[in-house]
Amino acid sequence: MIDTSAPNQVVVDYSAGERLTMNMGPQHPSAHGVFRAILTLQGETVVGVDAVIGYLHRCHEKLAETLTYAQYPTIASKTDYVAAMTSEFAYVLAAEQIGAVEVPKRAQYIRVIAAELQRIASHLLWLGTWCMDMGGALGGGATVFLYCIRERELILDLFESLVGARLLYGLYQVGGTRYDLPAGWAQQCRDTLATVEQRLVEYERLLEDNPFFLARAKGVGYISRQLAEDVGVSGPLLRGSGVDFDLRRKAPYSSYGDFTFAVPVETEGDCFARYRVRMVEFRQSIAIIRQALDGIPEGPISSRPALKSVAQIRMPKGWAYARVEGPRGEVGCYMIADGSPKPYRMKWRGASFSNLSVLPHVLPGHKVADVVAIMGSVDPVFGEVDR
Amino acid sequence: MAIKAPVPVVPAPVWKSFKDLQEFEALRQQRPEGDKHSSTFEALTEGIHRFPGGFVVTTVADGFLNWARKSSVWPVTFGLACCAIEMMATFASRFDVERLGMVPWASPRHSDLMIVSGTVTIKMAPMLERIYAQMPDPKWAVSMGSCANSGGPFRHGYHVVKGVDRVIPVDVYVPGCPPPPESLLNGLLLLQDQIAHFRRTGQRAAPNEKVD
Amino acid sequence: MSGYLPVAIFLGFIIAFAVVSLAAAWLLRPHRPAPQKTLSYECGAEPVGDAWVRFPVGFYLVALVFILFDALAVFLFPWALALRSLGAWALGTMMLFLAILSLGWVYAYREGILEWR
Amino acid sequence: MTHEQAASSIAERFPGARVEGATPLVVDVPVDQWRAFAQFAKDVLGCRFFNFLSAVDWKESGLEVVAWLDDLDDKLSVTMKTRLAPAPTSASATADEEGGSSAAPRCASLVPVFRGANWMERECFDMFGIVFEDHPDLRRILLGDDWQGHPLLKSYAVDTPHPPYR
Repeated sequence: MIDTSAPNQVVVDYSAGERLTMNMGPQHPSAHGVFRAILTLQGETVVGVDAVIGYLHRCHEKLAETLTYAQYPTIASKTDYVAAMTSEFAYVLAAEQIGAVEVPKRAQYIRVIAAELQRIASHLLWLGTWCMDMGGALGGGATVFLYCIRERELILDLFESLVGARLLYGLYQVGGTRYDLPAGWAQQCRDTLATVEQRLVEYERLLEDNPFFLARAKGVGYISRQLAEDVGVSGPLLRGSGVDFDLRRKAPYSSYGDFTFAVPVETEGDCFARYRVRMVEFRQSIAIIRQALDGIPEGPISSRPALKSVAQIRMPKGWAYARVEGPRGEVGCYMIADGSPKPYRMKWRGASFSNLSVLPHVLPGHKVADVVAIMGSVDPVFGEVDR
Repeated sequence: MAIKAPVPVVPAPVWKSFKDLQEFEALRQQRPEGDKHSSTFEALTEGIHRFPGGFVVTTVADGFLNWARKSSVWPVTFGLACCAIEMMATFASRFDVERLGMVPWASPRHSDLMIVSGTVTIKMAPMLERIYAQMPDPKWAVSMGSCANSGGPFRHGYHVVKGVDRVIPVDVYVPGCPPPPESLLNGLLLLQDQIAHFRRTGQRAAPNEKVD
Repeated sequence: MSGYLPVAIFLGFIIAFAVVSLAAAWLLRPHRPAPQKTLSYECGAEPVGDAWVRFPVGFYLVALVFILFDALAVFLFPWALALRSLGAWALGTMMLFLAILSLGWVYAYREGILEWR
Repeated sequence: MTHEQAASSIAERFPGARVEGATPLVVDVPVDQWRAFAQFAKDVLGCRFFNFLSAVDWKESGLEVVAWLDDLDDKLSVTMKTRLAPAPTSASATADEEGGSSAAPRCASLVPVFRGANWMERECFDMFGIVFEDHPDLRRILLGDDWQGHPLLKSYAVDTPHPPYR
């Protein structure tokens, strides 16, 4: 292999040229947001990666200490803005664990439906942007991107009729949900799920026997099981490397135990394995939503009175760590409350932060084109990375 | 095989060169006037305009040029945060911007418009300034989302710039958090009106005064 | 000589197209040079390191193989157009020419220039 | 390995550590045994999954470093906590920034045990000013390299101006 620790002076043998340092910078079509990787290239092969993040550091944890329990959930949805529901879920769950707030059954079912719909929408966006990264800009290989965004619009219509917003919602609040399912929403949801399920088969036929896609996905970006656990990678990346760990199964929260669903596990650990895991997760989420829609009980949607004042919710002294299985992995909210309407300290455990920290261990040795494919399969969202 | 990542040489921050905020504000207030035509073209139009009845020629020429510029404004894909996802939804097939002649382009070298979609942080501000500077000249900027307009929900954060107009001159502000694609399209149509109303010497149209 | 008139007209059009479009651009574009504008674009960041680097020799070899077969293609075009009038004899000579060049191809393949290290 | 076995093996191997709690096994580890306990948790207790590492500023009673380890196969998760010196008041913190002054709270780095701790510890240094000994390259990860002060300390105001963009 290339001896990379050697000092940078030119070794005059014509097989290896000098090293070129290149910025895969904050404004890059396939950087999935503001991520800067200073790549040291040996010809086409990546030799060294220095990831520079923090371009979207919006002081979430400091703002959490100045915003009350009623104000912060809408800001919380801006950490992982592609899966806004699961970010709010973690914050609200942590607050409820501290205050031992009981959440009515109907609210738990609505939360599960919203979180799983959000997982489908987030995976659709992942599939679209990943195939656009590998296929060329909007001029070239954007077919899968345009298909996926078309499906995603259907789901965003569902959210718009449920919550009124398309991307960032305020559905979750301490004690339950803020809105109830409108009339006819369940039927609209079932039709959308049927459409998405039928379209998924089209995507798989489109991609899985496409030699270019296979050449760029199979055997690229191998994450071993030890590296995955050592770095704290979670979600589809972990399940793609052969670890059967899904928080919805291992530590069921918000009545996930009532639903039967399979947890997909692949062992190859490369980009294609993660792709397979996410495609199976599509179908499992559809199954969960259907079971939730069938079994949703009647009843109140929140155990606390409607919000009248901002500082209405007070949490007793204590700490809690709530873990939610987001589309990208384990979204955790470690919260310490001190009896005032504002948390004393709130730490976001972003799934993308740990997933991204595996890149400097995985990228060296790959071609520059593979860096793009691996970034897409890791699917980072930079609101969560930089918090 | 442990690979040691190279320690990057960090360039000196650009903002050390300003004495204080007022000096920076003063610099930012100067709008680049007359940046829409070259001097030779203006000398030519001046000559034609002074001709009796020459104004017909110049206004028609201006109308034609503005029509051409207006109907092919290429935005550079500059997605920062949540608004970038809504911007991608606007670029996609349902709320297609390509009907307006806008091809989302990756590099600032070929684009005329920068849609700043997302929160501008202090670490990102010099990068944003450099990309805006690297765009060829008749260029416009749309500030999308309340984070870009004024810092938005993160206005009181220590690392957030209170609005992108502290970094680059902005033409159209699109409110919303995130603004739905319809309101971004409305903002882009407003921009096209602004481009269409350039007067003969290419001055930017006077911004409409605040009514509320 | 008359046979060359269309060629001359076509050449005129080519030059006219180039000159007119460049002149229009020069006339209409505003000229506002800025130091930052000429900075080399590296995704918004300050360019790190310099680009004048001795690239690995693989790039050069692939370029060489391309030129080899590009020259081959240049000879094929006129030959293909005039093949009917030249008859079987031209076919034989071109096959010989192709055989010699395919030796170059076999050498490049065996040397592994095409597998991208 | 169940909680009781884990608690007992911790108690006899680390007398100085105080153990409480059941679902997350909360262990208060003295500072000097920080890395040793992490190694012990990884090898003996089987907690190979490095969940996260963070810090809490308890004002006068010092900075507290929190690490959360998981055993993915069975439901054992360990929360390691240790208490460091309180953060230096902002006056002395800006005295010398890089490399960490003597006043800055120090803690052993977990990078030799868990590679995932690299970025998390850089973030703790960035936000709290905790210096992690023999960390491969301890520099700011989220803020610019020329940023003064450590934002998540309680002494740092939320909207501290940063000319000229503020």
